[in-house]
Amino acid sequence: MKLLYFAWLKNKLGADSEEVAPPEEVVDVASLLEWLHNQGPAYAEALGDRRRIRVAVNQEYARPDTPLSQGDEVALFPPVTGG
Amino acid sequence: MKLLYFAWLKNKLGADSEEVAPPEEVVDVASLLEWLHNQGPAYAEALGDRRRIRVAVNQEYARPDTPLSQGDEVALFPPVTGG
Amino acid sequence: MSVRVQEVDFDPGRELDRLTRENTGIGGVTSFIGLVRDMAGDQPVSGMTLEHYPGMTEKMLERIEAEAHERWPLDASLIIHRVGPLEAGDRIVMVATASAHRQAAFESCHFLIDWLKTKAPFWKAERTSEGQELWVEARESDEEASERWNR
Amino acid sequence: MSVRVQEVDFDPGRELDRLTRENTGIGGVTSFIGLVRDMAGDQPVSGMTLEHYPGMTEKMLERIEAEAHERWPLDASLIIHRVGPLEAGDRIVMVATASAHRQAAFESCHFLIDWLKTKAPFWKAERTSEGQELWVEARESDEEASERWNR
Repeated sequence: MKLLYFAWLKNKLGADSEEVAPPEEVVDVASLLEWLHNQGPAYAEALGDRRRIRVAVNQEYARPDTPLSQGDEVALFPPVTGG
Repeated sequence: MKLLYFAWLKNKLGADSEEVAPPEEVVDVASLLEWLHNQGPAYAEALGDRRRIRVAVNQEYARPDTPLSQGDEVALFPPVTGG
Repeated sequence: MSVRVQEVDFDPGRELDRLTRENTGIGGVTSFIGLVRDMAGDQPVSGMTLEHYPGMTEKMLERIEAEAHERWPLDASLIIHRVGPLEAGDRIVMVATASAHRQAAFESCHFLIDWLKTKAPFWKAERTSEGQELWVEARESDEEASERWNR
Repeated sequence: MSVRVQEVDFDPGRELDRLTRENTGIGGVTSFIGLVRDMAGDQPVSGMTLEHYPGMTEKMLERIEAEAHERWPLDASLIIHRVGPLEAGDRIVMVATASAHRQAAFESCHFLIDWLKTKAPFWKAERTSEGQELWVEARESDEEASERWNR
């Protein structure tokens, strides 16, 4: 599974993307964030406030119950501020 | 008193302006239109439907009771259609 | 603030540049450009002639522009209206407003063109394909669009 | 319909010309141009960097544009959004819509920028006068402006 990070999530996690292989219990967006949150202090801090995080799966906005597959591209980012 | 005509009023009256010297009873816009209406068939036709006429006195929109003086510039025109 | 009534065409890009130049407090510019359509209802139109009331036109446009500045926090604004003979596709009018805030820019620009259409003394005569010139009748929808800004 | 995401600047006059060229059925064009302001709240800002999500950005912009064409009778539309480093006063974004009717042009243009601001994956980092880059927080007023089009 490919993870992409944007804006301050990228800064806090020190990377703009990474390949991860989450365990079987990661079946949707909520469980992915839960698992990621436990991958170290940087993740714990960056993902501490779930309300500040938006998620897109395969370039579509996703909800906590959006299901995930191994080949998915999952992007984590703060609320957008373009325009 | 100087009268100005615009758009189809100008066409129907065959002039874009004229100098007139209305009688004493012409004291406001309503009485001017009443008097003009009786100045011949072209006036009668052009001014027949008062709802189609707008009036400006000295370049300000006027109402039927707007008072008139001899030196005024009075413009008669249909509702505007710019933009 | 700037109001112009002219026979010649104008350059929208240049006007937009001039409006915002040297003011980096401006966050957004909304503009509207009106063009001569080739149809009036279901009748083909080859062009039109725009008549106006010199003197009163400028006065009314300046007043409408001043009203927009009273109602919204604007950094700059512009009204250009052409007069004389125009062809289908030609620019007739441009209004633009610049503000720190986009909502103010949108509303004030919309206000300018709505009020201009019912208050500025311009009259359009459309040319039919046979070369006849017909004076355009004012539309009630324009009056309604203008009225809503009085609320 | 046209969507572009680019680092280089654009020419608003040229874009407006291209939007309406060879379509004399268009009666009006509304456009909005967003500029980099020199202040963020009460803090001076020297410029900003715009990050985006390549691929998803274009997809979302195209969807927003298609939605505008569903809702209003539009003849043409345009969304250009810049990315990368920008200075105060620089153009960030341009949206424009052309229609036979001005009300449709105004509403759809306003809709485009409101939805873009809350749905298209762009992020601004403002540069302070000391050269520090700070990520801009999303504003609730933008969310509200976007929500009203859901009514």
